[in-house]
Amino acid sequence: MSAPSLTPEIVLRTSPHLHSKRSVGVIMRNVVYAMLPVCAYAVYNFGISVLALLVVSTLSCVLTEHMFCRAAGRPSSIKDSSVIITGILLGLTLPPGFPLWMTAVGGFVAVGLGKMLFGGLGFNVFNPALVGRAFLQAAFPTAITTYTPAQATGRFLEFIPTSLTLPFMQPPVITDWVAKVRIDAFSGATPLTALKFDKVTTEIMPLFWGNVAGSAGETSVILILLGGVYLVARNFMDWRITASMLLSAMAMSGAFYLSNPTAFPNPLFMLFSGGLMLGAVFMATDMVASPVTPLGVWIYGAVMGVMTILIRLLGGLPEGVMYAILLANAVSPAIDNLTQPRVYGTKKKAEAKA
Amino acid sequence: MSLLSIFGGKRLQRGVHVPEFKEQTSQLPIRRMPFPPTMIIPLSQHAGAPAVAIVREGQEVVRGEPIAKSNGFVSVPMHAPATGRIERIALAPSARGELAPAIYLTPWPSASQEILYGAPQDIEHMTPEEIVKAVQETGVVGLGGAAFPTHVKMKVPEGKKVDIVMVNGCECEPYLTTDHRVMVEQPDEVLHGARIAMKAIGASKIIVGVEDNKPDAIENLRKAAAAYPYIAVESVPAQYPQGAEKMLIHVLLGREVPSGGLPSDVGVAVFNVATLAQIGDLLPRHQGLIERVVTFAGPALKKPGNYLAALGTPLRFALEQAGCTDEAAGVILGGPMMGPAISSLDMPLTKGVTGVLVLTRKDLESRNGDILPCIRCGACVDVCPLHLNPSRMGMLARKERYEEMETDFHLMDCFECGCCSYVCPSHIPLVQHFRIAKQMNRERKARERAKSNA
Amino acid sequence: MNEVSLGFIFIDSLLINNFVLSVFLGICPFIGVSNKLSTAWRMGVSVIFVIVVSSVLAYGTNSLLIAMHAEYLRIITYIVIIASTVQLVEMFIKKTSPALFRALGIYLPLITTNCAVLGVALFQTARNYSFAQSVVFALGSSMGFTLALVIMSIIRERLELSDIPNLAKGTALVLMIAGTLSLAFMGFAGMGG
Amino acid sequence: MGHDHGATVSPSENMEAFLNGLWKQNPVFVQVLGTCPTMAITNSARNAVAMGLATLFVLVFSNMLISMVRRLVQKQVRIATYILIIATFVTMVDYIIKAVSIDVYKALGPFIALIVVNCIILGRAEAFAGKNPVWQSILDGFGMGIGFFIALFCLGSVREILGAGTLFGFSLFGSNFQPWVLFLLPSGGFFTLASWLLVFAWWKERGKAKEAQA
Amino acid sequence: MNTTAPRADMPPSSALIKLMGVVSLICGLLIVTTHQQTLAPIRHNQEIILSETVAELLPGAKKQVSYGVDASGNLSIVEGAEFAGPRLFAGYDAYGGLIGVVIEGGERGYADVIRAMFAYSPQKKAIVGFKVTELKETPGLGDKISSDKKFLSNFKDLDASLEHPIVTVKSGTKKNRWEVDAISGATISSRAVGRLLQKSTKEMIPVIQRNLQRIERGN
Repeated sequence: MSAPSLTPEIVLRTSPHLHSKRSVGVIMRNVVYAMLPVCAYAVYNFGISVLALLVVSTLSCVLTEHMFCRAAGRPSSIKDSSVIITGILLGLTLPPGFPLWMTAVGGFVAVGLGKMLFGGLGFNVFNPALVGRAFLQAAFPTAITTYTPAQATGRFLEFIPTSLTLPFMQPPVITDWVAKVRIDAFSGATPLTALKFDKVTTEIMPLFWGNVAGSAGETSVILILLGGVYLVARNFMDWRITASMLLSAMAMSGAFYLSNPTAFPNPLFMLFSGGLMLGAVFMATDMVASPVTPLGVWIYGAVMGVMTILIRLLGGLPEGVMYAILLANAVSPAIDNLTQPRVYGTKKKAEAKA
Repeated sequence: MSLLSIFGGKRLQRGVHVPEFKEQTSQLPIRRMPFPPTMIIPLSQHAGAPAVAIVREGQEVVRGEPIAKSNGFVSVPMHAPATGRIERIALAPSARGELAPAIYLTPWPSASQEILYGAPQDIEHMTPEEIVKAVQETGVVGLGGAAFPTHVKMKVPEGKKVDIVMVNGCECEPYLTTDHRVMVEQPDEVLHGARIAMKAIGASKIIVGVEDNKPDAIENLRKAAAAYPYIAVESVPAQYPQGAEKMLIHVLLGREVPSGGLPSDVGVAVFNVATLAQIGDLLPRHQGLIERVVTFAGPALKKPGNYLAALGTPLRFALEQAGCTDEAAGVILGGPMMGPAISSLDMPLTKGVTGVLVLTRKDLESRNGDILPCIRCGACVDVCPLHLNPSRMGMLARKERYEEMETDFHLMDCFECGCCSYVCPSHIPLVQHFRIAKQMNRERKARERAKSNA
Repeated sequence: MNEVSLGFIFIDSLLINNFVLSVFLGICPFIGVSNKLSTAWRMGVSVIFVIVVSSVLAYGTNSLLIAMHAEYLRIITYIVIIASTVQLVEMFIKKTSPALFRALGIYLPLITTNCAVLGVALFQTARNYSFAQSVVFALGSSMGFTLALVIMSIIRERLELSDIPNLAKGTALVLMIAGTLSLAFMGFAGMGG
Repeated sequence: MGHDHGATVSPSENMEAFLNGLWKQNPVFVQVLGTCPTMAITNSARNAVAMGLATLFVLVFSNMLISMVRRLVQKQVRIATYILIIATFVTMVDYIIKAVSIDVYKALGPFIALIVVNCIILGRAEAFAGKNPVWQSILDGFGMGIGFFIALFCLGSVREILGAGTLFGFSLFGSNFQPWVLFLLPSGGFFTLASWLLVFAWWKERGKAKEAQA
Repeated sequence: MNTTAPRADMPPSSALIKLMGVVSLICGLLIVTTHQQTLAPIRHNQEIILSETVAELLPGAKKQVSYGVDASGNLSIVEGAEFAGPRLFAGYDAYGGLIGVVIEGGERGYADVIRAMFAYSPQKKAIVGFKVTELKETPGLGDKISSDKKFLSNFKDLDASLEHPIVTVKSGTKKNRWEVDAISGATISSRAVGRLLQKSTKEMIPVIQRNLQRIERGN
């Protein structure tokens, strides 16, 4: 029974002396876990090209972060796993046969421009993966809109010819190759391009399960939702943003549909097609680029949902999720400023003035 | 924010669920702790002006005898915790780390330690002013940790009307079970104290708020309250920091204490259960506060429990009594969320000490982790009971923009409950940042004042 | 002669071909005044005011020049008009609202060399806009300028709390963000038609 | 009125006036002025060169004329006079380009007229030509103009090479090269200028580090 | 620009006005000289570009006549580069025979308005040539409408008899003479071209038909 010898380094800490088990590393790792089923399905759906795509995008992101940290003389920050999320997300948003060299460029831009120039984790204004993708979309508009059919024959043995394009070279034209490998009922057109340019609405069930053409990871609604449910259940994700984005997208497209059911697709199709699910679950919820206030996250989600539908139905592009999220990122600090919660015991501005 | 919180009800909407760790001591009855060889009674154990010693070195005192008198209205007297001899009046270590004047008392080992001071008082025929004065004479202060003189709360400021006496039995901090045991073992004293407070204040209703993780306390209080139709015992779902008075008022009454204001601004006076129990016990006999219940808990103790300890018992002695093991690495006064860690065991137990927590190195390291930049997850914003924006304030603090924190983000409203630090996945020491910011702002203002005066 | 609808002109100049992010007009004030929201906002409001007024004046002047077959004086007259508009606006505000003048005072003279103002006048002439089209175009593009300015200023206020690498501090990062914003604004392409 | 020494100016001072704009005070990379045309019309090297020459022309002549009349100009009408003179030369350049090549004229569009509000020109008029003798002012105009020209060319060539795989319209990498369309778009303008600024910042930093070592 | 009232420390306003007068005089002189000197070459350049375009669209045309079209659809011979309204350009071979008429059109594309000129043959009642004169479409994608050979081959012989409106169809699905086969990946710009042709033919072909005899005569 002796009195304790108190070690100063510990005793000088201030309260609180308890801490929840939730840490940045844990959150980030769990987001990665939640994306793994989506990745696995993407590989199953499109073959080894997607495997290579995901590996290249992740590696290029991780290497870029490592390099930037080295150059700045800081300890490498790849440990916190956030850069892996960026890498996987970038890969999942690209077409399955996207040339690997372009993917590497995208990874470099995503992390270099989208994250490290702002000071690294926690300071980026835009979602890094989407910065990378937007860059690629603007730089290589043809390659990024070249989709290949799902469930192609021999997809586990053979790369999509465009994947292995030499650096700085144009990818080959693959019309003939697509005709050769495609199975009946699977077209190379994504549901949204089919809608935009041919006014053809895809059925809901294939969209739900995911055996349609599209960007590598955006096709399977069910797996994306499962990942989201896992994250929400473990409190690693802000469900309000996802809910707000999906609800507002639904309401917006519902309004269009009701105004003219022949010209506009039904809301469920809008919800399940394209990158909306992937964006709403894994990208819109990127904590760093979203507001922190309780009201702000709802508004933020609504901005994205509404913008997505407006771009899809009124704009020149078939898909608008990426732009919607980037635009919302841009106004996120503004939303944050405008929705500061009313502090307990203080009056609302209007009341205070009165 | 959890999905469940959309559903309302009478509960704290913000805050956190912290692990309770209360099972270690919650069922252990209050035991008396032996007298130490020397007692140290600091003259400032309460908020307000320190008391003034009225004894000389070498003087012999009787248990319960006043040894220091109050110095002004916001101040309370001290009473001798044991019969013995005043050794000296000198500096002693305090919880804040600095040295403060204290009375050193050596109890007579052979004395009977009977309380010979005090005489019965007829409370029923006392005026509110008389009650307030009598409460001041007992030296009772807020025993929930704040140590604010209780009689000051009982004096309603001019122009305000207080209609409700709220009894705070939440005890939301992990580990602590002091109030719990008091409610279980002394429900009548608690309610008596509350009725005295009601009379002094001129209120008409008493609401007792107890968290639902103390069913036995609720049961005993309800039994005791059955005779009084104006007393309501409410059970509220456990959530930290419900024990903060502003929070409890909001949960039970839906009233918001204005920023920078007091509960009396919304017609409420809040008292801790242990405080009321002492008043209910001491006032009728006109005696002084000389001991209190302290929870000794933590994995590094072999004999944890709720001890009725004489005020002035040195911590080292108390920990030996509670069976402190070699694993002990840190000692915290109060709960783990708000209590300060102390650097010296030579300081005594004072009126404001609710518990003593002895943690092992392992417990303390659970908090360890690299401090990363804020990832703006918003967890702190979701849990802040005052709806502040700790995320933004933390970022401002990193850039030393302290003034902005106060003018734009209500820094001064923060009562350092620690919820934000608790949930922060980046391990940012937010509360510490805020404390520093408040301190810097105070110093800046003092400098400015000095400058404008000069 | 130009048949483009007013609604399209507005959306086009506000978002699709935003003056700052896509046409590169008014970049200097965009970089210079965007470090604080309050200043950005005031600058933006002043610019809207000046652009609309000078657009109306430029429309009238241009008709006059065409009637006089003196198109070669266009650049000179436009720049004179803008300079005097700024002066007039300044005097007008000073008379009517001293408070507003105190808020905007230092920004007004800066507007003379804001190429967005001259840009609006020149573009509306080059595109043969009618009077109504010109006014809508002036409104849209000046509001687009303000929009970009305000968004950028809020982002920059947030960047002040970040650990930006020394190398990227200042204009380089502002331009990078503007480039990313410009990418994001590409999403508006094709709208409003 | 500044340090007006009259006619006797040493050759080294002349040289300094010239080199200043070229490098130490490069209007685009160091002072970040005239950014609008720098990004707007640099999606090809040809446009960049045309714009650079046009600006050079206006800079040199307006500097010259302003320096010539500088003793007559009262401060109340100083800015007005400067703008009038600059607008004159801009109008001239506008017509000259139109006469030389309609293609270039179309590509540059209203940006020729917008040279009037290029802050470099009014800036040099205020800071230099209004206070210095004619010969030095001309040299200063040349220095700044060529500095601006170099900056435009740096941007224009990078954007054309990456964005189209060509330089002045000549294919550089063969037909199979994948152009990075982005660099021809507005965002590419922002990114390219930002990258150049980063390169210059890095260069400066390195120079400082070396100096510190030495 | 604003000459303020003279104060004690100010030079007399007459001096200011004199100075401004002198400067204005120099400036005016410079501008007018330039304008005069460049007038001819500019006109010349514009004419050359116009006539080159017309010649490209109507191979073999040795002589060109430009018509302006007024609001009621009447023609008048104009200087091509000068006229601001809608214009028609007729092209004749060495023997004076009408080869075709070039029509101008504009339509909003993906990024901005696309302007184009196309050749109409009154005999074939078909479009026989097409050239984009102004576009800001996405480089490498939308701008293919001015360069893609397969796309441009649509306009070698495109039915413009007005019995069927000209429409753009999905890449590779052209079945009829009045359909334009879109460029895959640049559907929006391709569609804009279709709309442009549809609109301009609807407006201008009746005018040409009505005035055909006059156009054939070339007066």
